[in-house]
Amino acid sequence: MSILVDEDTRVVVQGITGGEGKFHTQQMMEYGTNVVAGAVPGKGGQEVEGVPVYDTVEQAAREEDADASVVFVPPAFAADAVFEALDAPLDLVVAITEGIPTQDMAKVNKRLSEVDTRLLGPNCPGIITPGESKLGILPGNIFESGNVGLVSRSGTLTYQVVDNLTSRGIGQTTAIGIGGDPIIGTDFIDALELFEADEDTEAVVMCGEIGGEDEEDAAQFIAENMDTPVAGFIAGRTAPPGKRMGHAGAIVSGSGTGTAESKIDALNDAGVPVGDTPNEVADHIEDFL
Amino acid sequence: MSILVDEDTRVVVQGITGGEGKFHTQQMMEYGTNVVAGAVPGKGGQEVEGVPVYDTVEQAAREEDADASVVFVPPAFAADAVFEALDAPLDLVVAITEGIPTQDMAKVNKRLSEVDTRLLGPNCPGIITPGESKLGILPGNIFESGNVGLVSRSGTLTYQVVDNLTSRGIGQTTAIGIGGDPIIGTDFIDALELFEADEDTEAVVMCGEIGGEDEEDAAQFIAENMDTPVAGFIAGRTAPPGKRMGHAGAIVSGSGTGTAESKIDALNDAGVPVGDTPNEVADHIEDFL
Amino acid sequence: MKLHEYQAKRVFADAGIPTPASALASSVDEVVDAAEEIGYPVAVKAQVHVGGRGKAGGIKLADDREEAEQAAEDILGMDLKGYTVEEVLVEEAVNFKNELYVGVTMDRGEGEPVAMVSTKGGVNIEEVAEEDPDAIAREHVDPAFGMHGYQARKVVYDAGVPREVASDVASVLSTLFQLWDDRDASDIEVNPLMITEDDEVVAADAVMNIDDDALFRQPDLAEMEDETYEDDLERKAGEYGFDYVRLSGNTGIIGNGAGLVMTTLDLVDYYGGSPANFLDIGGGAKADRVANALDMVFSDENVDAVVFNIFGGITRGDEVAKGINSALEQFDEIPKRVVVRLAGTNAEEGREILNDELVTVEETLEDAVQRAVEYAEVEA
Amino acid sequence: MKLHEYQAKRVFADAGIPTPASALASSVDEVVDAAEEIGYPVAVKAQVHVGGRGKAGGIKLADDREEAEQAAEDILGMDLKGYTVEEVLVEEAVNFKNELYVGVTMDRGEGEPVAMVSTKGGVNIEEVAEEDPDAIAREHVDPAFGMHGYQARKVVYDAGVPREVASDVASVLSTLFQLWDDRDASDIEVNPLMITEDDEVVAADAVMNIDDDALFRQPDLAEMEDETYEDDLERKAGEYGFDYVRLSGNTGIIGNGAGLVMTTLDLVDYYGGSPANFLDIGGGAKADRVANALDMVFSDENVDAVVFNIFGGITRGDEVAKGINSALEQFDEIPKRVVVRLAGTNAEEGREILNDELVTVEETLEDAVQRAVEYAEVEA
Repeated sequence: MSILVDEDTRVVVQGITGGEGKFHTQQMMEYGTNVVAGAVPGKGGQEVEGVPVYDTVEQAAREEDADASVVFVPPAFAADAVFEALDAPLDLVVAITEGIPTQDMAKVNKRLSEVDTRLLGPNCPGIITPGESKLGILPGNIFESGNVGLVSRSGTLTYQVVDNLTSRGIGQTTAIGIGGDPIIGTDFIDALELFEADEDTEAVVMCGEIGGEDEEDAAQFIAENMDTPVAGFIAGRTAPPGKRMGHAGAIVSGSGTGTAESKIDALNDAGVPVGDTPNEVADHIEDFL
Repeated sequence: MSILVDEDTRVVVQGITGGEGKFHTQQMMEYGTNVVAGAVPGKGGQEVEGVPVYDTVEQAAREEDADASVVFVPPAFAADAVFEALDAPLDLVVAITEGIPTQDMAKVNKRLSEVDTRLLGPNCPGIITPGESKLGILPGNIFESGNVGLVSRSGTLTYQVVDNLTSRGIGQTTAIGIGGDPIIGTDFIDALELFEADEDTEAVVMCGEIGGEDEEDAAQFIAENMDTPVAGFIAGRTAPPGKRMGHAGAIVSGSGTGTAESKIDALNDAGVPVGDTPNEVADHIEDFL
Repeated sequence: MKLHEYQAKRVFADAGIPTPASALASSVDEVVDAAEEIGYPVAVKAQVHVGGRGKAGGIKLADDREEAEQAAEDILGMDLKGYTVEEVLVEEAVNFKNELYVGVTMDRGEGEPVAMVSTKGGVNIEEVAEEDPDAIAREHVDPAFGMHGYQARKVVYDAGVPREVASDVASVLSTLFQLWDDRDASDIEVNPLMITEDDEVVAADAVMNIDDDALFRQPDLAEMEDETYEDDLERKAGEYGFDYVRLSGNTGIIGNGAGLVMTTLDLVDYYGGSPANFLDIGGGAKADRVANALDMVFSDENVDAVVFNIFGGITRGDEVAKGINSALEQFDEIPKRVVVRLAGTNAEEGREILNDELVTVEETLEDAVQRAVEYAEVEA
Repeated sequence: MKLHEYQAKRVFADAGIPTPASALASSVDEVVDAAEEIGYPVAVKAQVHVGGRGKAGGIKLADDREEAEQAAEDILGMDLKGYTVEEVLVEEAVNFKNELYVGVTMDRGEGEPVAMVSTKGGVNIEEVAEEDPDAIAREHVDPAFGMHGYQARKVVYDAGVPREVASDVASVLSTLFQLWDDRDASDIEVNPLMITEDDEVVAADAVMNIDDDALFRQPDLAEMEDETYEDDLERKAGEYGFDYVRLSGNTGIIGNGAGLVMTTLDLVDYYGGSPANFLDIGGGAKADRVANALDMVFSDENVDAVVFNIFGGITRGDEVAKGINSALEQFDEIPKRVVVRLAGTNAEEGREILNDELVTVEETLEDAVQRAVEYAEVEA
C-alpha cells in the first residue's frame, strides 16, 4: 500500500510545454507514472511525449479523467495554476515551483480550507510511491518499495536519507516532500496522519529544518496520535538567527522560536529519536523494524 | 415555542447611538426584548436607555454574553457591521439597513457560508416572537402569540397579513422579515425549515414578491420536505417587466423569470394555496387550523 | 444608474480595453466634423437609455459626408421610446469576422458575480440565453477572491472562442471584471466584442450599469448620471426621492413599503380597476412627503381617483392623517377623489383626525381599494 | 528586500500616513542645511539595514546648528555592525505623550496576515512579545477578504489605545494593511507611532520589507533596493545568484539544496569542525556555477578546506564532476583542499571523472565531512 499516489493515479502536468515540464513529464512516464494530459493555456490540441495538451485543467480532468496534477509553472503564474487545479477540482496537486510570492500562497491556503483537494508544496520535490508512480522531480532510482514512510521539508536532504535507507535494503511505502516555503499545503501532521492510517507503513522518517513551529506541532501530534514509530532529523543546528538559509521558510527568528534545538527537544519529548546524522536516522529506523 | 428568538435572546444593538438605533432600542425594550448592550466605535463607556455601549461587538458580546444583534448602521458601513457581528461571533444578526451596496452583500454572503451565524436581512423589518422578543422595527402591538409562523420578503405587507390573522384571533409563533434585497442571509427555505421543525407552528404564511426565483425554490422545498401546511401570497402581479418596484430585488427580468405568475404556479403545484388578497391568505390559514 | 455607451466606452478605454475611434456630437455639424476626422465608414449612434436602439432606427451607418449628414438629421432630436435623442456617438465602423459577447453580472440566486462569454455576440444576450443557453459559457466568481486569471481563460475557452484571440478576450474579460468590482457595477458588458480580420479585439458597444446603492462611493460615475426621464412625473419622483413607476391605468396609488404598495396595485387590478402607478413614500412618512406624493398622483392626467394605503409600523397613523389634511386643505377644489386607509400604529387616532370632507376613509385594505376603483370608474 | 526608513516613509506618506518633515542627506553640509530648513530640534538617523541603530549610536538628536553638525560628523561614515553609513535622514523631532506600535506581518503558522497594535511602542516589539505578550493585540486577516474596517478598530481598541486617537490609529493600520497587501510586503510597521500632545498621530519610524519572490511585480520598489553588503563575499553571492550566508568557521561548504547544505554545516560542527558558510548552488548546477561557487569559498580568507557535497536528482554527478575539474584546472596551485562527495544520479560516472590530483573524493557524506574537517584543522 501507499498514501496519496499509486499506479492508478491519473496525472495532468500543468506547464507541460515548458522546458522543465517537458523533461520531467518524460522522467515521470519513464518511471511509470500515468501522465494522462497536459494543461497549458493556448496550447490545447498539441501533444507532448504523446500526451494530449488541453487549454484548461478542467478540460484535461474531464476528458482524461485525471485526479492529480503536477505544477511546473513559473512563479508569477503558479498560484493561479494551483487555484485552477483546486477548482477543477482534482484530488491532489503537487506544486514544484519555487519562488511563489508568499501572499499568493496565503490566498491559496485560504482556498485549501474550502475544498477537499490536497496540495503538496510549493517548492517541493514531489511525491513518490516507489515502483508505482512519482509526481515531481525526485530521482526515481534511489527509491525502493518497502515499509517506511518519509516526509520532509527538503529535497536533496530527502534523497540523502532515502539513500541511507535504500542502501541498507530498507524500502519506502511513499516519500513526500512537503516543501520549504513558509506557507505550504500538506504539512507534517497531515502526512503523518496518512502514514499512521496506512497499514503497510511500519515506521516513518520525518525530516524537518529550522523555521516555524511545524516540527513542534508534529511532535505533539505524534505523542498524542501515533502508534507507528517515527525517527526524525532536523537540519540547521548551526544556522545563525535572522539569516535565511536557502529555503524561504528556513529562518530562525530573533525571538528564539524555530530553532533546531527547540524542534529536537520537542521530538525527543514526544519519544521520537532524532539522528545527529542522516545515517543515524537510518539506524533508528532499522531498530524499529 | 418559537424560532430563532425568544425571551432569553440577549441582544446587542449596533448603531445604538444613532437616531433610529436609539428609538428602536427603546421600542424593543418596551416590548420586552432583552437588549443587553450597544456597539458603536468610539462610544464605548456611554449608556443608551440604560444599556452599556461598547466600542466593538466582540467586547459587547464578551462582557454582556450577547448572542444576537440588530444592525441600525448607515448603508456605507452596514456590511462592515455585519462582518463584525458574524466574526464576533453571534448566533443571529438582524440587518435592518436598507441600501447596502450589492457587492458588499455578495462578500457578506460568502462569509455566511463559512460561519454558523444566521443573518436576517438586510433591508428587513426584523423578527418577532410575540410576547417574548422582537429584534427590529416591527410594530409589536399588531402581533399576538399563537401557532402560525410567518415569513415575508416585505415589511408593511407582513403587517397587513399579520393584521388579517390577529384580527381573527389567529396568533403567531414567530414572524420573520427576510428582506427585499437581491442578496439576503436567511431565505424562505431556511425559515420554512425552522418552522417545520418547530412543534408549536401548525401553519405557515409565506409572503413573496416578484423577482428572483426564491419562491419557486421554496415551493419545491415545501413539496418535498414539509408536513406543516403553508399558505402563500405573492405581491407584484401587475408589475411591468424591467421596472424596479421599490425593493432592489423586486424586478421582473425581461426574460420572463421572476414573475408573480411563475411563483404562484410553482406554489400551487406544491399544494400551497395562494391568496388573491391578504385576507384570503388568512382564510386559508383558518382552514388549516 | 445607467451609463451611456460613450461614457462606458471612456471608462473601458481608460482601463485598457480597445475601443473604436469615436467622438460625441450634439449637432449635425459636429457629426459631420467628427465623421470627417475619423474617416468613413462611420456609425452614428443615439445616446439614450433605451434598449434596441438599432432596431428602432437609432443607429445608422454612413459611408460619406452626405450620409453622415443625413444620419445626423435623422437621429438627432428623434423620439426613441419616449426619450428625445440629444447626443450621438460618431464612431469608426470596424470590419469584423466574428462578434462575441463578454460580460459580468450579479447572479442573485447564487449571491455571486458571474462572468459570461458567448460566440453569439451582436444580438440581445437574453434572447440567446433563452433560445440557446449552451451558447453562453458561464463562470461564477468568488466575491472574496475576485476573478482568478484562470477563470477568465476557462470561460473563454469553454465558450469556444478561437485560440488565436482567446488570450486577448480573456484579458478584456479580466478588465471588465475588475471594473465591475472596483466601480460597483451591477452589469457590465461588451456586446459585440468584434474580432477583426487581423485577430484584433475591439469593443463595439459598451454597457455599464452602476448599483444605485453604491453611487456614494463612485462620485465620478455619479456625476455622469444623465437625469433624463421619460416624462415630468418620473422627473418629479426623482426629485422627491420616491420609488415610483408609472403605469397606464387610472387609479392612483400611494402607500408605504414596497410589498404593500405592490399588493395595493394588485388589488386594484383584482377588483376590476387599473393601477396608474407604483408610489412608495417609505417609512416614517412626514407631512411634506405626503403632500409631495399627492402632488404626484394629482399631476398624472390619467388618474381619476386615488387610494392612499398606509400600514403604520414606524409610520404613525395620526401623523399621516395630519399630513393628508394639510396637503388637501391647500386646494380650493381637490382635483381627484382620495380614499384613505390607515392601519397599524395610531391608526384609530389617524382616522379620527382625517377630514371626511376632503377624503373617504375606509377601514380595510379591500374596502379602500374597491371604493377607489369605483370612484375611478365613475370619473373615467 | 528591506527598504530604508526614508524610503518606507515616502511610501507611507504617499499613502496618507502622517510622517514628520524630513530630508535625506549624505554630507555634513546637507545635514545642516536640512536641519535649518526643518527647524530644531531634529533627529539625525543613519540609513543602514541593521537593527538597533539607536543603541549603536546611529541616531542623534540635535537642538541647534552645532549639534546637527556634530551629529552629522559622528554618524556619516561610521561603521554600524559592518555597514558604513553613507546617508542619514534629518527629521523633525516630534513631541509626544505616547508611543504605539502598529504593524502587519505574515503569521506563517496560520498562513494568514496578522495585524498588531501595542501601546508599548518605541521599543523592540519582539522583546515586548516575549516579556509581555498580552501587551500586543493581534487580529488575523483573511487573505481573500483583506482587512475589514472593523478589524482595524477592534485590534486598536483591544490594545487599549486611548479613544481620542483610536480612529486615527485604526486608519493608519488600515493603510498599512493596504500597503502590505498591494506592495507584497512581508513586514510593515510603524514603531513608534507617536501620539502628540494634540492627539495627532505621527509615524516616527517606518519599516517595510518586501517579499523577494514578489519583487517582479513591484518594479518601483525593486529599484529602491540598496545593494550594500556586509562584505565582498556577500556582494559576490548576490552577483552570482547564490543563497549564501557567511559564518565564522574555517570549513567552506558547497552543496545543492537548502536542507542538504544545512545538514552539511551541521555535520561539520558535529565532527568537531566549524562551518565557514552556507552556499547552495541549487539544482541542475552547470559548470560555471560550480566554478563561481569555488571562487567564493576560495575568496574567503577564513576558509582552510572545502567540502563539496552534491546529491544528484536533477543535477547530474558527471556534469558536476566536469565542472569541478575544469574550475580547478585553471589554478596553478589550488588554494584550499577540496573534498568532493557525489551521490545520486550519475554519481559513479562523476566520481570516475573527478581528478584525484585536484580533489579528494569520498563516497559518503559522513566521510567527506570528516575528511574536510581534518584538512581544515591541519591548515588552520
